[in-house]
Amino acid sequence: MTENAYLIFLLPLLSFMMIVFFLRWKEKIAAGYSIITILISWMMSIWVLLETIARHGVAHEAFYKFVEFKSFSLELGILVDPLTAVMLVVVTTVGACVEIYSLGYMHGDPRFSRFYAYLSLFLFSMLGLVLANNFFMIFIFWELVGLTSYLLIGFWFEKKSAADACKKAFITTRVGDLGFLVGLMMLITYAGTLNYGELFELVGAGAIPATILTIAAIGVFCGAVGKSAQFPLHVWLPDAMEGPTPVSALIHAATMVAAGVYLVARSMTLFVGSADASMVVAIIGLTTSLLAATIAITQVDIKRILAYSTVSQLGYMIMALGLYGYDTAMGHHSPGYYAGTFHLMTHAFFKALLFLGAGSVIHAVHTNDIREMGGLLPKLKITAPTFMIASLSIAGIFPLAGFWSKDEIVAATVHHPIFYILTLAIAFMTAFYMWRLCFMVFFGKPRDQHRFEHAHESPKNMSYPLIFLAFLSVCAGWVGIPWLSHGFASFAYHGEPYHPHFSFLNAFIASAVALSGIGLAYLMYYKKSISAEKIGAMIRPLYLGSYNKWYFDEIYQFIIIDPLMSFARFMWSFDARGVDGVVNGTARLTMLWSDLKMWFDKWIVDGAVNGAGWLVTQLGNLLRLIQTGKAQSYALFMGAMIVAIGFWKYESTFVEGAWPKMTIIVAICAIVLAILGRLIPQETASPEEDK
Amino acid sequence: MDFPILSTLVLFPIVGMVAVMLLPKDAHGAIRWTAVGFSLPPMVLSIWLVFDYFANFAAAGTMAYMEGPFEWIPSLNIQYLMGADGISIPMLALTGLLTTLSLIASFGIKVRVKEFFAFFLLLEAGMMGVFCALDFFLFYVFWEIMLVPMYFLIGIWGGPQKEYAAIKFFLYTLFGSIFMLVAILIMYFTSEPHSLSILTLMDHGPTLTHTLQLVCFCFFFIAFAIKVPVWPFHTWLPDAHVQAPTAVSVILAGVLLKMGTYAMLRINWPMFPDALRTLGFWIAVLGVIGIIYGALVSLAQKDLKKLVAYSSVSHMGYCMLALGAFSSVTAIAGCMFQMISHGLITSALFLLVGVIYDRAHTREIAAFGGLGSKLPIYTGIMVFFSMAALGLPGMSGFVSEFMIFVGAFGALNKVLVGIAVLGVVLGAAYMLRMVQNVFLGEFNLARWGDLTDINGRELVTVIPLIILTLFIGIYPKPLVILMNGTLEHLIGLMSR
Amino acid sequence: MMESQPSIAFWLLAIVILTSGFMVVSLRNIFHCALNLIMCLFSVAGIFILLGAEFLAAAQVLIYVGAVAILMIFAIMLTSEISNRRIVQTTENKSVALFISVIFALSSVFLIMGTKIWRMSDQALPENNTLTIGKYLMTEYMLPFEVVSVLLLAAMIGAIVLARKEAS
Amino acid sequence: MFPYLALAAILFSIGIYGVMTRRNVIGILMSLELMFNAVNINLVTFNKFIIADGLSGQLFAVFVIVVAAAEAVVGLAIVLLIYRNWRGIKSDYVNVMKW
Repeated sequence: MTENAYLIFLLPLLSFMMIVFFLRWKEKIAAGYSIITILISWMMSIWVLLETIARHGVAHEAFYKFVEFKSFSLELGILVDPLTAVMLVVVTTVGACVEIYSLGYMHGDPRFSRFYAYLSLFLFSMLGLVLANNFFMIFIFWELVGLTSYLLIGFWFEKKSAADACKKAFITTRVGDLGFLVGLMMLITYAGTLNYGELFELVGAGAIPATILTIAAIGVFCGAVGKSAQFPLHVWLPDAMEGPTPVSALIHAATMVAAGVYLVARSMTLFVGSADASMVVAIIGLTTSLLAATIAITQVDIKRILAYSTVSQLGYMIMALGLYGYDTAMGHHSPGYYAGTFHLMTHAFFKALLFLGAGSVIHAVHTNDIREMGGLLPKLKITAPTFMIASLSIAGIFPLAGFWSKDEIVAATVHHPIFYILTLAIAFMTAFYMWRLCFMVFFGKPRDQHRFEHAHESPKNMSYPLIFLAFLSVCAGWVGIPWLSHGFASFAYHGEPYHPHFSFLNAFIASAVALSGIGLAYLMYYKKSISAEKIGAMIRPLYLGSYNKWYFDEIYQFIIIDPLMSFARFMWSFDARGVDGVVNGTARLTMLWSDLKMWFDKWIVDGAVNGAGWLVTQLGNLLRLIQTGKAQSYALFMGAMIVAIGFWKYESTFVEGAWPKMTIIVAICAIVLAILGRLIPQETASPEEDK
Repeated sequence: MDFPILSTLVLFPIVGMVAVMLLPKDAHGAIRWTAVGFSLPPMVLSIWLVFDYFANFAAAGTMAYMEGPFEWIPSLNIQYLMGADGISIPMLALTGLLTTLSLIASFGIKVRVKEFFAFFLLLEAGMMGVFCALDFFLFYVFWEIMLVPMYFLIGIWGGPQKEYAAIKFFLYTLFGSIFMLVAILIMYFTSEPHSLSILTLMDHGPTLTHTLQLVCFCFFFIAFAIKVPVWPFHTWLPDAHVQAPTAVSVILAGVLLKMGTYAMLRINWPMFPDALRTLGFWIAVLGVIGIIYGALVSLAQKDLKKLVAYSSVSHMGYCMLALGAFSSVTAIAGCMFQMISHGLITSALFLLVGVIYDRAHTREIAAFGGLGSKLPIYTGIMVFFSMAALGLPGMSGFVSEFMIFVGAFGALNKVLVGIAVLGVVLGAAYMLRMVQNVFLGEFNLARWGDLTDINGRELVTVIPLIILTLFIGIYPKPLVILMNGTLEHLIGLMSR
Repeated sequence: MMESQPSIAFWLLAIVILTSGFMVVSLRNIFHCALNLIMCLFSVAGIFILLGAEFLAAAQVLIYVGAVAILMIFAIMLTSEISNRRIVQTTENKSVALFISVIFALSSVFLIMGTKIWRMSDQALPENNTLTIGKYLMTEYMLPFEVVSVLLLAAMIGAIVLARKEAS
Repeated sequence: MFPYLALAAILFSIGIYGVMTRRNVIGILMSLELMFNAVNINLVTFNKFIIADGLSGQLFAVFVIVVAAAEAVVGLAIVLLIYRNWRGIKSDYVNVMKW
């Protein structure tokens, strides 16, 4: 079966294509088809898991060349090792549960079959991500799960909040992918391959310089930060709750957000090679976990509480993995890797259960606000117990699944006091906010009578998955019981198998912390012997900060998005005025220059020609003044000329050797006077004169 | 003598143009189908060329289907010389395909139908010629021939500011062409005997002095960079794209921009390796500026078509980044991939913007909202291409971007490429912002209640692009094999 | 040599002629001009008498004063608005015309004054002026006389033709 | 003799002035009459003082008077014609020689 493991992720793709091309209008068939394919995948996954257990972690790889050059090639391939096998089972299990659950939850939605298409596409991408045998392939599916997450968050895209949330989710995770991409480029440039096996071999042999490795590892971790909603890119996950609740359960609780953890676990060799990078990972994980836990305490939206809880738990896992990398790099043994992956598995089950339960509650009361719920226990006979089982599990109560995995995480931090204390604090907060939720939703008096009365248990196809997941929430942890010789620890490991030593002290402290958290919640929200309002008022700034999610959205809006948009607008205007201005300015200058030349041509060159004509015209105009066309004028000149001739005759006869001055004077005087006479204004003519 | 395939590619559209011109003016149906009919054989032939080259020549990457050299103007040693190799064959196929699709997409043209289709076929001839010509004179002639129909196509059938856009496009490109002409003349007069054959001059280029190489390189580069368009020569592009009719935008984005990068790869880069080594880094810098700048400006756009136009600037920036990393086969192959995938994706986006513009008569992003519930198929296709444009795996854009980044990262300054990667996020930002504002959110029933979904004819124009985008995204290997030999050869020339 | 100095009568007549002549060319009212013209022509007739040309003086009075001047007055009556004081009666040539005519007059007078070569006749005019003229007209000046009569006829016909209103 | 000639000269000048300046066509005709008279005065004067043995001067004067009469007749007819055509008899109207 392992040889044909690619079928596991191709089956959902087949389902997606069938629904898109053939089953769009046949909702029932589409959903059924989709569920059948995922069930087949589930069974195959279990088979693969069993085979892997039988072979004790022997990997199988298969290749398909994607792009091939002389120097390097990109390929797709399947790698099945214990980690993959576990993840396959987790993903297909939760996927199958969610698909069955959605039959009831999405009933009557106008885009019912499309929902199943998207779910199938997601499962295809997620399984491909898990099965990938190299970083290139994981990156491809990494992006594809981002796409399906985008599509599913925005499934009810008519809601503006959903439309905003899906964009935010995609872009925020893409910021992380940026680092991932840079890390991949570093690896491919310095190692020449992206194949896990070859790459880890090179890293193990020390073929890659430490600095490069650190940068590459942090780059890869950036991808995980984006996908797993770690600080500082955690802001998208709570908003992603705008999607349908089954989607939140599948993608944003159990599988896709865990992909970041999976990626860190998968590339653990890189982190082991670089202690600095591991420390960064651990610190980021811890910060995230703490932040999210403090926020979750004060939230009132049931899904958001769960979302922050998810972020917090993911931070837990990341922290454990980071500490493992650090300790191993320092030469110590650490249960971190085992703890992280183990918690990844158990968390997937109980968090999916919590979300599905929350979905069931929402389905019943049609609100997300826990302040409007209350006393629902008798109404929701299946949902409430399963939900509380999951809450106990996440709080880490013996002997539920969460107890075993959380215990290992606490154990991983033992050698780092700060981490240890804060981890316990987070465990306390986790127990507190989960049971705050439970007490407010299921116990006490109904706060909204109207909603209470209309509440009803969900249909069977919604409650069966709950029961099944509740079973897993209880039992899944038992595979990791430390006394088991072939348990989880000796199955999924990095480097050499880790054999946990059960520490009763640790277990006791962790359990005590969890129980005290539950107890505090009991006192505050069930007994009401401690007033939550009073405490809130006492630490009002902290309360407000927590309630407003430490203002991350506002800060990002203020620091990044607004400046970016203003910068973009500035660039646009720069483009229109600056760059284009230069182009247009050049054109305008050219036009100006040609205008100048045209002016020159018109007034200087042509002006000389026209000027000659103008001179003649003006002379003519001058002469025109005496050329009136009137007999009298002509008579005048006849007279003038007669006089002049007379003078000329006289002068030429009697004044010898001199110019005929008088003639000229008379002639000129006559002409000048004639012209002047025309120019001097005459007596005004009466109006009636010129009738 | 073999059948002159390349000449047929060039001449057939011209025959088609004459045929269209001979039809009566009002027979719109006949004109349309004649034009489409005459564009089909070149398309089929060019696609057949892909398979033929793949089967027979790809391994060696040689110049194939040579025609000539025939003496054309013997006194100047101008020859008729055509040929195609691994980088021109995909471009020819792209040209053939996009021309046919654009012709089908422009059935909505109502005014001066005959002239439109005639000009379009002339345009196709010019484009085909540019990708085939191996003689500088011939190349220059085809390069300029295209301007004429383009000018009229924008200037007559364009939007409100069509004259401005058309003149800007025309003058800007012509401005660049003058530099190219000077460079060609320099090459011509320094070679002995005087020659205009690109293949001959390929050996002559490196023998020039360094300064002269730089001059020629820069002159050619300016001419091609305007066409690409490389930042800061890009400002004609938004105007031309926005004002041009849909089909012309498609050709402009799909083929014309590629001519710049193609010409750089064909002429500029291998002919002046010394200058390339000097300037390669700065070209990559221009490319990175283009990526970030184009993405940022797209982010601020209010007009759907302008957004796509500026995204072209960003996407062609990837090509320039890859061309700056000339020593890496991966990067250059990525550049070719990016040319093809941008040709497919942006053309499709322009087609789709045209579809919505035909119905709504506005392209303002803010005017829409929630179209997803009214036009499900259109929305699906548009989201598909938006995802392709932002480089989602499984589609061609991802392959090209990844190859470019990987190649450039190995060959260039790491920080520079690191900055370029930012373009991926910005690309997602502007594309998703557009998708959100247009397709998601509440639907304005009162205003867009009678919008209809994409129709059959429009689907016909888009579906081939979907198939090719997916095919290249999922199985890029054949395309790599098709180009690899040629690229190795070119890179050998570049690293002389 | 006859009497070299003219009589008082001549001076009186000369003053009247020049004054009225000047009035003719300068007055605004064309009717007054015509009256002054009559005055002037009368005075010229007086000059003729002083110069011993009685027949001519009679003809002057009869033809000029009796016919031409009256004709003029008729024409004025027919055409002009005689009483309108605002009518401009002079052309723009006034200054130059003044200049020329003054020069003409002065130069003529100086020329006359400076000319010393007159061959003065010491004979007297024939006694019977009218008779002699009549003889001459019928004998020596027969042909001009007839021509002039034809001229008059032509002028009369011409005037009729010119002044007649168009038939339509 | 001299005063007679001077008188005629001045009268002639006045006539010239009138001809040149009068705007009224009838005024021009009157000025012409003045000039004729000046000429007549000259003729008669010369007849008396220089060729006193005949009457040729006076006869000339007679002819001048006759021609002047004819001229006046035709002239006035023309005046009427002008008046009819231009609704006025200003000499300004009659500038058709310009073209």
